Amino acid sequence: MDFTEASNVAEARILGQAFVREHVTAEMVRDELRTGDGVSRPLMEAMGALGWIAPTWPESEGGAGLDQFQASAIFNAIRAAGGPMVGPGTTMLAANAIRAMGSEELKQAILPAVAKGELLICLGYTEPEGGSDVFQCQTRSVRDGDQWVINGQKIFTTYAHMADFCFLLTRSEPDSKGPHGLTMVVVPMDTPGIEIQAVRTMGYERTNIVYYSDVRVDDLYRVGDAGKGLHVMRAALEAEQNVAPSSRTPRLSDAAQEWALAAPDGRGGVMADDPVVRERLALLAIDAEVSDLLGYRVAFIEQIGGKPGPHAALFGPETYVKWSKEMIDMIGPAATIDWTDPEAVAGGVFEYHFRSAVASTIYGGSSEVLRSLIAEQLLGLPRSRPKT
Amino acid sequence: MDFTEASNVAEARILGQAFVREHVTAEMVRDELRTGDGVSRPLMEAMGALGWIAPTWPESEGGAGLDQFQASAIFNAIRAAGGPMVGPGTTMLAANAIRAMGSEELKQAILPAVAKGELLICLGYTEPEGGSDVFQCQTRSVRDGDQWVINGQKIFTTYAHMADFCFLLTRSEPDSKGPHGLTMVVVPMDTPGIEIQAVRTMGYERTNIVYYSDVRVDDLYRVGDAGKGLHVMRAALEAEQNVAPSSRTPRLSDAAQEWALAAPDGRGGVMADDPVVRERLALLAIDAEVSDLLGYRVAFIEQIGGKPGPHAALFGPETYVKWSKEMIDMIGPAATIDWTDPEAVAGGVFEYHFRSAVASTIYGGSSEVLRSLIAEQLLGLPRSRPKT
Amino acid sequence: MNLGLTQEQEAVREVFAALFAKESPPERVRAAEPVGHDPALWGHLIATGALGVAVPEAVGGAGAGLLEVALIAEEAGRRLAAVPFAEPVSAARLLVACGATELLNLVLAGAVIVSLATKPVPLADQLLADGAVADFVLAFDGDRLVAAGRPDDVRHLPNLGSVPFARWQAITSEVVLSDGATAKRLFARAVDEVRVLRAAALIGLAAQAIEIGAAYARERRAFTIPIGSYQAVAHPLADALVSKDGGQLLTWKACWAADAGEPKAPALASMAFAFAADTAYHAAQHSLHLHGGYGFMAEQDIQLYYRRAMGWATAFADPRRELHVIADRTLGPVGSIGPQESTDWEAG
Amino acid sequence: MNLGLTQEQEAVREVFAALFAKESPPERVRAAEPVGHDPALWGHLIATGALGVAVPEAVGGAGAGLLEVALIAEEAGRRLAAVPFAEPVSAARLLVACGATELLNLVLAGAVIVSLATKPVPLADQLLADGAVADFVLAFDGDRLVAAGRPDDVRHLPNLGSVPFARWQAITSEVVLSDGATAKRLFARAVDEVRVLRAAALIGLAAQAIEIGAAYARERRAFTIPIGSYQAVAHPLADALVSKDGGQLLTWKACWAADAGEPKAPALASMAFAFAADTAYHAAQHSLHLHGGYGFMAEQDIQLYYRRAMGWATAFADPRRELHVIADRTLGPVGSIGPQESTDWEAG
Repeated sequence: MDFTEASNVAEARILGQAFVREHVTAEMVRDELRTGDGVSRPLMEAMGALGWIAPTWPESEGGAGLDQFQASAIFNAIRAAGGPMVGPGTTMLAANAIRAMGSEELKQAILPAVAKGELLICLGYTEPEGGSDVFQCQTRSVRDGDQWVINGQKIFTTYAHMADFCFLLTRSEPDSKGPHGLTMVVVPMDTPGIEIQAVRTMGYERTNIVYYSDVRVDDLYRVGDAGKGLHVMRAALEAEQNVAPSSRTPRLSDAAQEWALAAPDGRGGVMADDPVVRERLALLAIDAEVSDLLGYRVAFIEQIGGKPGPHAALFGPETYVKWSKEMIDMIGPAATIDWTDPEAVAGGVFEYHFRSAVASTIYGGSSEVLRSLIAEQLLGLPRSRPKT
Repeated sequence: MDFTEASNVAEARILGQAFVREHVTAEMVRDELRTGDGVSRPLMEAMGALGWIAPTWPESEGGAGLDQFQASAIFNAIRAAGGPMVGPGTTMLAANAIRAMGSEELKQAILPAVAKGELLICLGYTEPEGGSDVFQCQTRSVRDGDQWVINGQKIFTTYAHMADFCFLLTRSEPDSKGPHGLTMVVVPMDTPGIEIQAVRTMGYERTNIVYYSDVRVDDLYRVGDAGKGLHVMRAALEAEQNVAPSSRTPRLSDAAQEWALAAPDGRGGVMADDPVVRERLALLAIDAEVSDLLGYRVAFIEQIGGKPGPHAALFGPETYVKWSKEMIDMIGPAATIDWTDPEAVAGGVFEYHFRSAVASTIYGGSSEVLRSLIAEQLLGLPRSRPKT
Repeated sequence: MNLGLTQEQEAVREVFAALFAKESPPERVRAAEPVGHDPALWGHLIATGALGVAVPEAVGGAGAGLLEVALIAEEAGRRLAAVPFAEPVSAARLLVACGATELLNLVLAGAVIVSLATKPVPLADQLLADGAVADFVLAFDGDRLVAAGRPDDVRHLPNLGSVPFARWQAITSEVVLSDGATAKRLFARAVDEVRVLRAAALIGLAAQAIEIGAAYARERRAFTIPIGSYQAVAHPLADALVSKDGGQLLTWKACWAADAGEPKAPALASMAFAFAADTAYHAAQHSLHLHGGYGFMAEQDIQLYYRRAMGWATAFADPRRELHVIADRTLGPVGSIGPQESTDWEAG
Repeated sequence: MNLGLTQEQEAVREVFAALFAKESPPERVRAAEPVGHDPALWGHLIATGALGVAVPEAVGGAGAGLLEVALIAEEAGRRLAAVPFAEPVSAARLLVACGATELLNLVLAGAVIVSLATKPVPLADQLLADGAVADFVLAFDGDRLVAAGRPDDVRHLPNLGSVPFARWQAITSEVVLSDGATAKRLFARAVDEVRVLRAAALIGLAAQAIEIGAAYARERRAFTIPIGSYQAVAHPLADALVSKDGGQLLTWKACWAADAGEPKAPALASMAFAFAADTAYHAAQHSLHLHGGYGFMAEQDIQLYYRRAMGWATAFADPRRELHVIADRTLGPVGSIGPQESTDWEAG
């Protein structure tokens, strides 16, 4: 057992931090806060030049041949500096599925450009009625000669307005239900018939509703076999090459400690001297440590070929929500002033965390779905929701 | 709006406290801790002599003609002193149902003696397989001439070994299911065929499993119509004359404050000076206040003919469990020493509360069943469990 | 013991419930978001005499008590009314107590907005909850209670809960209203009134957040059945309802105690605030969460409630620090207590 | 970063899992309840050399580290082993550090039980976790570290968690092992080892409590379906499992840090204790609760777990007060920190 950072991981982290100083500008961070796009094209290209968009792919494929821990160290360094990483991270989910299940022709058309940071792929899974249950998919795809004709509507398609492709879940078998009869298509976003409507969120993020009306796509863009969309989605989720986002709880903990150690308490000391602050920072520090450990646990268990379960995906966001609230209580009303005002505490980071945190208990699988998975798969309890 | 104790309630409380000084002896309290019976015959007789077993019944029926608030004040005074009140309280559930639904002959046979404190009636609802779902009842009753022949098994029949009667839920219609086809019988406990097996609990309480083998009971002892046991149970639960037990959270709060204000902190002050103690006592004081208010709310809404919902039955026990744990954390290991040792903090009251509290989130309807009731009846949400 | 509202109180509640339903629908709340102030709604409040409900008749008010204004605050909270209320009501009563009838008359006429700085520290050090919209702020510096006039340059500080926060660095005028022990006592009472009125607003907020969540849970389906069938959705909502009903009673009791001059009034005021803050946050948080991905869309009303549950509470105090206020008021201040004799134990 | 156990560590775990499964089944735990000590089981522990696993080979131990004994403590916790362990293991290592090999030899031979008084206050003021069964207690009075001999009259104090509590009012012998700064440092390290080993035992307890609860939830039916189908039953059990797995990693990291001499070791030790105490309580509480009325029947095993989850944690410390220890170790002691320069913000 060894909890030290491996020397090659430390190197990766240091490289990441150096990259940040050069490429993650204050302007880029502000732009991201203002637009909520989750994407910076210059950042992606700079990452691509180093093989860091697909860091776990071999160099021969445009990656950097790094392991999970090294890749995480780099991504975390960029995230911690406020570099928008939703775009590259999400693009790689689709790219890894294409890499695993796509035709040679499709791989050639997409993957090298992805690795260079030139292509942005958004995810078209969720529909207005479906929510957590993506297999309620009603977006239709109909084969017509060498093409597919797509009609339907997707929601929560983050950065659709900037993407080159959408990794789209469609129902190709009209009478099928649930996870059967689905086909995955990677749709060029400049195809006629696609209409994008912006959706603003309270977390400073922009997402979109995307309407597909008689959108015609070459069969070249089908990913995996027709009717086997379920397997392709699984390949996307389970690819070893995915770099899991790390918990934000430790970053909240760091920011709060930094505040407490610097903020004067008006009696000649600092806020870190206040018992009400100390107790909360101690509890938060524990949750931060456990969040990190559960994250390492995922990487470790996957590395040895096991199934880690969604512990980290549950614990990280749940503690993040809890503490994003408690930190505002602790710091006081000045922590609610947003980043646009110079009086904002720590540049508005606590207000930002509070606004963003709640989404994290939904996006990566709602906490309720994750608890049910743990109960069923790890504790052997019966299913608590109807099968679809 | 007026939250002051009405003068007639204050009088009742003062009478109750005077009664305690005379009748609730240290020996009685110790005996109860030792046996866990929940019953003291001398206490019941002393209460009966004042009409206090059935305080809300008119004097002409052996009661004291008091209102809910007065009756609560008296019962609380006796409970606070450690007088065993499970017996009288439970007996009255059955007695109120008999009063509402029983034949004249049965009422004459039972009620005057109940009011005098001479009769003790236990409850035979729950069966080993049924748990919270008492309508899974499998104890059979078969009419045979003027008698009923009863076979079956009940569990959690507290003080069965001391009771004169058992208010017993039976299935009289062989093919019936769920809440239908049930008949309520009040069974004399000296009838041949009844066997009682003691069950010890971690809460210092004794309860029992009761086996009924060809137990023959006169039809006189049927309560309400045959097959209408559901209505009789409802009458028992909903009788206006029931005196709801008050939350123990306020008593825990009082005991903890008393400890904190007296226990030396080793620096010349008391434990109530410690911030870690203060914060917890403040939160507990809020929960105690809210528990009390939700209890008054039940009495008040019932008095004006409304349905209060099970708020108090949920909030009181849940906070009681939470704080019975926190108070031991706060006081330290000496709080876990039990009442048999002179070193026990406050006579072992905190250890006692910890052991007893968990049962309170089950006995009066499990917290989960109560939350489902609130969700369904007050929030209009769909049912979350199969109908039986 | 009587937990019922009088007919008059029910009438107050109904009138203001109707007013806020009409004049503070979600689109108005959104329109007022930048600063968190809706002047038209404020005009209606002035016109109905809401600020004077708890001001004696002799000086132009309706002569009712804190309970009646708490009922108004609760209805305001239910509709997220973008108007200052807790501090101005408390400030108006403070003006009465100080005999500052001239300023009071301007307040009741709607000519000026007078708020309260709730911390006993220099005014310039405070983030004022109504700073962006108030004309005067009543402040206590540890000795003197003053009415301070709005500075020329007030910058609104944009924030999570759309609270009209601002700092007042340089004031334009200052009138001393009271000093010494009297000032201290009056200020403490005024702050306790803010506690209770903020509690009432948070309870109203919680009530509506629960209703929004329950309505969504009845309709929205996941895995073929309404999400309200899932205990993970339904049970926290039930807990929220119990907290809301309990918190409402606690707030009412705190009002009653203040109106009746009960010694427990200050303790109850701080309890009501701490409990209501917790109740509102959890109700809004769960209700938002059960909306799934829709919960944080700007167009959904529930996110308005979620942000204010946090913003309205923190605008007054950290609920955790408030526990120490409760401890001071129930146990006595630290060091004030000598070891006492323990009495007999009480079982069960 | 390697979170795996070595083959040797896996072997330690398996051996002791088998030992406790065989020698500490629920009936033995119950039989040992009055005092909380099972001398036969203790004999097995001595025979397997468990107390010396983390003692250097040169002085008769197995030369392994804290991690290996934590694995044993975890298995002991899983079966509620009625033997002292955390304090005696720590005490044995403290004897090594003080060069008290004579007493150490008696310990490893099973001739005496030596425990540790974990508070830096006079011995007579402490409730000793192993006081009813120990022959010697190592104690630190702020200056001297001594080995105190058992008084002639020791009364066991019956308690919730069947901890062999006793007070030692008058000791029969006293040998000074160390003093001054060295004593202080050694004592602090020893107490941290107790933290970690108590954490490990609580994690094992939690693991088994979850298994008992899950087994019951799979079988028991309510309203016609297994209770494990209800999210109100299943979800808190899932949370408990996540806490248990997280707490186990945290405890292992604390062991690794102590064994590796990492500066973060003391902070991690106190974090592990606080988190494990919370984890064990909630796991046992929910698991007991889901048993419905059966949960508090004396004959059910889950109540044994519930009572020890509380008793074992409080025997060492209040988890809330432990947070202040963590704060001392992560933020520095109160007053030690001057105001610092804030650095740039970090978004998202």
